[in-house]
Amino acid sequence: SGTPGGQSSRDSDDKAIGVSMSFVNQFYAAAQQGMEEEAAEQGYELVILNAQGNSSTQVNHVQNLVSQGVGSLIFIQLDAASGGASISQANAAGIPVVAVDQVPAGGNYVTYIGSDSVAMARQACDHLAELLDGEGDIAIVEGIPASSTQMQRTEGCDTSLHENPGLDVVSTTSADWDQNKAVSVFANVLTANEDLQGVFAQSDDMALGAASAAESAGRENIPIVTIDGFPAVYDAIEKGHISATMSQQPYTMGQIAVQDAIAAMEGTGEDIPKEQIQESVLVTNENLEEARAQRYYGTQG
Amino acid sequence: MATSLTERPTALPASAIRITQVKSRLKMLSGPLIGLVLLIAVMSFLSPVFLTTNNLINILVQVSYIGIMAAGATLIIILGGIDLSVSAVLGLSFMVVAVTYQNLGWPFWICIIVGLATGTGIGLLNGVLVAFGKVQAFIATLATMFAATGLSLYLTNGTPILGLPDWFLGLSQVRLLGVSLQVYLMIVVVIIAALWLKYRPAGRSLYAIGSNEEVARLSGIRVKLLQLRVYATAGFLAAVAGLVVGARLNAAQPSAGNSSDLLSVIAAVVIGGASLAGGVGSMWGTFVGLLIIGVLNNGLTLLNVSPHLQPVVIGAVIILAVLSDGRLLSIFRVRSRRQTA
Amino acid sequence: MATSLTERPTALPASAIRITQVKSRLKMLSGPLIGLVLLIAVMSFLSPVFLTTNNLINILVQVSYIGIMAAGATLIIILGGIDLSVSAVLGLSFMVVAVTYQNLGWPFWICIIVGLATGTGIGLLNGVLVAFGKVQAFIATLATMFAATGLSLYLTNGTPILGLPDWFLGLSQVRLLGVSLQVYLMIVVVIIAALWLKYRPAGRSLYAIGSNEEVARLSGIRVKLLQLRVYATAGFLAAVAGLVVGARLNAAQPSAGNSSDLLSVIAAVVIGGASLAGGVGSMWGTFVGLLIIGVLNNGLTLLNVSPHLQPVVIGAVIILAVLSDGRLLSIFRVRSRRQTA
Amino acid sequence: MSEANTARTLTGTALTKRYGGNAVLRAVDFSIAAGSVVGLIGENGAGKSTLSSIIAGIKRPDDGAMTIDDRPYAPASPIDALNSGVAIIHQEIKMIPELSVAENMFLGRLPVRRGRVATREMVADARAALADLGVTLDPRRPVAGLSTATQQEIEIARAIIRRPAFVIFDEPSASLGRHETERVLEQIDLLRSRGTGVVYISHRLDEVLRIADRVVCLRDGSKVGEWDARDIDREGMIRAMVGRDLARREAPPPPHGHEVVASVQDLSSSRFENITVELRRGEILGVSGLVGSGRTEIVRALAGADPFDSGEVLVEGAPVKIRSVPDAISAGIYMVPEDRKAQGLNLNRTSAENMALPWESRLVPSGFVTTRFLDRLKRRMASEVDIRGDLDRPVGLLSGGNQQKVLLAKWLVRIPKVLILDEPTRGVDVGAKEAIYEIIRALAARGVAVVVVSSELEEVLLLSHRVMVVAAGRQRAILTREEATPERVMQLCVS
Ligand SMILES: Nc1ncnc2c1ncn2[C@@H]1O[C@H](COP(=O)(O)OP(=O)(O)OP(=O)(O)O)[C@@H](O)[C@H]1O
Ligand SMILES: Nc1ncnc2c1ncn2[C@@H]1O[C@H](COP(=O)(O)OP(=O)(O)OP(=O)(O)O)[C@@H](O)[C@H]1O
Ligand SMILES: [Mg+2]
Ligand SMILES: [Mg+2]
Repeated sequence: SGTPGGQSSRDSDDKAIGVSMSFVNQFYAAAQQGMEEEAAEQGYELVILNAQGNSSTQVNHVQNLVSQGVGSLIFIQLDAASGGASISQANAAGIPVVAVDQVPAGGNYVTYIGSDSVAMARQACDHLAELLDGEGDIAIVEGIPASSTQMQRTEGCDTSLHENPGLDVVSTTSADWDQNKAVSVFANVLTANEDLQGVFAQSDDMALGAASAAESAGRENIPIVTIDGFPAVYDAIEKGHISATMSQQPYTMGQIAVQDAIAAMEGTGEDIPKEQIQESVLVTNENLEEARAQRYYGTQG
Repeated sequence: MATSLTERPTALPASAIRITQVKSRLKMLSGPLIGLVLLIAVMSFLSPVFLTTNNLINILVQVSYIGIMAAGATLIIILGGIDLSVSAVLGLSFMVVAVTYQNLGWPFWICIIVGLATGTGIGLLNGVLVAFGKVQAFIATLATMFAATGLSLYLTNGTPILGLPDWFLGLSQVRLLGVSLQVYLMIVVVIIAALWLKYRPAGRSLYAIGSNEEVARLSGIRVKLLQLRVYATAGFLAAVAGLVVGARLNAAQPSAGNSSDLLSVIAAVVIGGASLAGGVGSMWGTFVGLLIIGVLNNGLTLLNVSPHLQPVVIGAVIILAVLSDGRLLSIFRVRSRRQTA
Repeated sequence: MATSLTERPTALPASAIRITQVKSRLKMLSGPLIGLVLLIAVMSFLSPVFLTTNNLINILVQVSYIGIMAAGATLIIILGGIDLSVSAVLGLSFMVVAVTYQNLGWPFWICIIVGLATGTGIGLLNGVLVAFGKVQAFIATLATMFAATGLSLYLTNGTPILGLPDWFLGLSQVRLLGVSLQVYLMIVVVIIAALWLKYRPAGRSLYAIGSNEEVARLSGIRVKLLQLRVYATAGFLAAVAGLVVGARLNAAQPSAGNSSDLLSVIAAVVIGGASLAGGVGSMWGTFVGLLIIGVLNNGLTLLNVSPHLQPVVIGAVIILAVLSDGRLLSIFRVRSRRQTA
Repeated sequence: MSEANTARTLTGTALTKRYGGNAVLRAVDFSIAAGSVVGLIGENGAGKSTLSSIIAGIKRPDDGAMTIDDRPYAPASPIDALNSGVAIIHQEIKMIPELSVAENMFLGRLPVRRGRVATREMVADARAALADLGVTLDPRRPVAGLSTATQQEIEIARAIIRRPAFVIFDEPSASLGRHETERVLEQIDLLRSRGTGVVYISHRLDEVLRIADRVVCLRDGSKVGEWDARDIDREGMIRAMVGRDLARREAPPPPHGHEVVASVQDLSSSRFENITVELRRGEILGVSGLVGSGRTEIVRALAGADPFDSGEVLVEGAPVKIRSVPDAISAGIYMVPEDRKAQGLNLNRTSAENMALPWESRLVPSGFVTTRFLDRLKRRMASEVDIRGDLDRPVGLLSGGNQQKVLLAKWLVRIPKVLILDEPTRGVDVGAKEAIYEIIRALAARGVAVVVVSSELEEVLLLSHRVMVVAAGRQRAILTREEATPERVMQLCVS
């Protein structure tokens, strides 16, 4: 990895690929790595911008990318508001958009590459229901309220909970995607709920935090199910601290995104499918080694 | 008896005084202004697209909502206060607009009024807490910041509201002479605030209050009333900024009021020469500070600096922009000393 | 020696003076302290598990890293400054520990020293900018905040670093009398800072500097040196807090040290009675403020308040905690007036 | 305001003010008649400022009532008072440095024309009012950077610009030189002739005798005398203020030794040059000069408060490097600065804390400042310097004179080799002034070399063994006590 772009081996009049994302965790680091390595291989320059959780900033970033004339845009939507406004700017300038991770809230895009967040969350909660034989008190640890990811993962799990009426959500809290905050929040959840039997953490960072809180409370046998598939969670699954995660493939997504972005800007992208849902894998202690071998998170994995 | 010997200092001629005034005004601004000019020079040199009309307009567009909030923040900071709630109020007040429009189906212009009233109301609450509750401004506005953030999430349970009337989106989309309306709105707000601060008795009094509240009170300035007015104005302007953001995003996002916006707002004011101790600051300075932030954010994306290194560069440039003042001053000082010697 | 020509005023008896002192100290604290007591009472009433030993220890554990940073922030705020960089420094300095350990393979205790030196160094940079560069503390520390945030992302390109020595994790896992070591660390830091502030000449002179820097300077206090020391101390303590967080997570997260931690740190100090104008504040007050924040966050989760409403409640409680001061005082005042009448 | 201007008499009956149980004003009857000047005298803390604050609507009496021409007068604020035709010139200068001179003069009632502040009219009015006082100053410049004397004149112009019926001058001359004071007195003559009722407060009794028609004396909050000015003399006033006779010591200072304690050689900076002087053990050196001549700058450089460019300072024969205040303190050179509010004391902290501030790091052997240390220091200083007031309360609550004594006590905790006093008796009553003189003489007798900078020439001549005259940053001469006649010094000052 390292700094993106710059030392392109191709003609300098080749247009750069703009990337707008909001960096919060390893998923994005892996996606970034996938993009950078693919771009370096193909000899294209990447301009990566981090909106740092601010919707208006993301819109500004896309505007800047458009005005500096990038050839195509890889877009990871922060939330519905920033999505529509950003993509319509790119559309207006005729810049092809490759959406990653999130389906944009509006505008036209060449393709969407991502995991089905709603389905992943549903599968994760289904797995939790399975572990608990469809019955018991569970807690949900949510991400930053109102971010797209938080809402989809909430929606997916809600569907599953609807089908598993035996599961009783006794606590819903937010730890803002933050591991450290999750330790505190979940320690309090454990205190309040003596009979807690299962946990759905909406991201791996928060699951890791919840696991260490459970460990300090001496209640590490509570099953924790989560989403993302960070390498650290694989280790935790191995140690039995976390039961399962829905592994995504950010590195591959990054690679595909760059390939498609190049194709779209060179005008060879007609046959790119509109939707490229990447398989997400339920990783438990049973299939841990296979999952590791896949290196979903690039060299980090 | 007490014989003392004193003599009038020789009075300076009026022209000399005028020069001193201009100088002292320049001094106050020189840091940020020179910082801005240097920044623009460097950016133009490094990036071929930086100095295009389009890009310069973009910069104005991108800072417009920050600028509207910063106008209010300038008043509050000169007054000796601080408002941490502005960006949260931005989020909440536009959420109120969208909810009354979409969920209650009210005519949109009424929703706008309700939204502006919400912002003004929270500002007023800040003012009441500060002026009558004697709560430190930092705490009072921290509390309303939390409350506003929570309420805007609570209103729709976190779901964004999409779809606003087309005519409203014009605020962001309609252009006059190639510049979108929101920029004019920001400029009008800044100019009105600047004129108010410079020419209205109430505006002048802010400096007195910020510099020494007791003296201001003894001089007959209605300190509390002014505090109320200024905090309410800041709340109102945050709601106006909310409209700008809403029109731009064509959506009301519960997480819209972001703490990084808050930092940009305060940074613009402080980089522009205002002191958080109160009594010092100007709208013009704030505008320069605002442009520094805008140019910096825009320029760094144009230069393709690694996203992780961008904050490092921003930090360094802010310091340089502010320090260029000190250095410049010391050069002046050495010179004038030599001349007197 | 010096003969005086006027007669002695009647001195108050020592006991009366002591009572006045105690009263004035109580007054300063009464707001937050009463707020805390009320909060605890309400929480105990609403939640059966709140008052369990285990939960109370949890609260202390949860605020320990905030408390360590707040000790430094108290010193800075009394001095009349502010430090926005602490939480970013927390993140960066532990990132440095982890990188030197994992990527360079240095012995862990050396890595710890390097990490602490990083934090101290950034604090020192803040101090130099404030004391010698004459940059407003808000701007100087805003800049280093940006820089530190960026650098800790840059160091590993955003990836967390996992795997630290077991003995180090003991900081979070080992318990003495049921309480984990990090809590003792926090308490030791707070006590040392409190003693320094109360009994050491340097600590005591912070109040003088915060009240009036010129008076302090003319009294022979080395103002700049102290500013350097205090900012460096705050940076060092942020690095110590980084160790606590690192031991807790068994990882170095580039996103550790976010702005909500920063707000908690400053809020603890200010709720505890310190004034951002400088010259006022105490370590004991900060500790009370810290507990208010800790109890509030803990209690709201125990009560399963919706995450969307939590900020609203937090905002309201902060205001009530601070206001309870004013009300209480006015009750006292009415009473004592009646007694004199 | 024209209506207010016709008022004839303001009377206060049984005015009483208490702070937490102790009365600072006890049933004082007071009246001001149109076209006359009341001189209000009393020791520091007697209640003069409290009484004037009540009349001017800044404070409210706990008891008693006031009338103007038999109509009740109970101002709720200074603005109320102004609207009833009562203005005050505060003892403490209250200005906003960032605003212009004109804006400061019109603060709280800025004139408006067509929606904006009528700057031109305001500036013209301000200029005219200042010119009346003989001050030429551009009213558009900010107040920041103006000397205390000029600010005091602006305060006066600001008060009388509305042509009030009654004006209270609370120690206007404390920071003025002779010329400025004379101009103020002339202005008061003018006001009187126009039918204004004036209250004039001052510790300079000769001024009071010069201007007042009647004299009122307060002691410990009670009125202890009221005379026609023709029927009272200086000694009578002092007796009334202090409660007994006060011997004035015109005696020469105690003889000094020959040993040189400190010597200053060719000290120069951008504001002064080539200051060379030797200070002997027990010698009192007076420094005289016009306002703005650079006296303060010279002594500040000597005390390490400001940097100097060249020159050398030797203490007891050995050269010392003075780059900061701590350097000067270790060399045994202490300075009592001229502005006690901005440079001398932390007003919101207690007197005891203020006195201990420089010494906590220097006199505490264990390195830990204990309550015992503070208590002992406080008790010792209370016995050495008579301070009226609770030393455990914020020093800002003390009267001006007592604050000055706290400031002096702060620098007497440890006996210096050289003590620099810049305007040591500013705003101090006759009794306290004599006390401070005694302290200075006693220090000299103990071998301390004392440098006294003062705008009161009489004070300099009374105290000093030798007088250094400074003009435009240059040392004009050092006169012996015999040579230093008022005429000679004045001549050198303006040379
Ligand atoms: N706010 C206050 N709280 C408590 N005591 C006060 C307060 N203001 C004044 N005092 C006390 O009231 C007394 C009278 O003070 P005042 O300022 O009227 O004296 P003064 O005669 O003007 O003295 P000076 O000549 O030094 O100016 C003093 O003892 C002072 O300490
Ligand atoms: N050029 C200047 N700009 C701003 N302030 C000045 C300037 N010159 C002098 N002053 C201020 O005017 C005041 C008087 O000047 P200075 O201290 O040199 O004279 P001084 O002889 O000590 O007079 P005094 O003590 O009677 O005021 C000081 O407070 C000083 O700071
Ligand atoms: Mg007085
Ligand atoms: Mg002077």
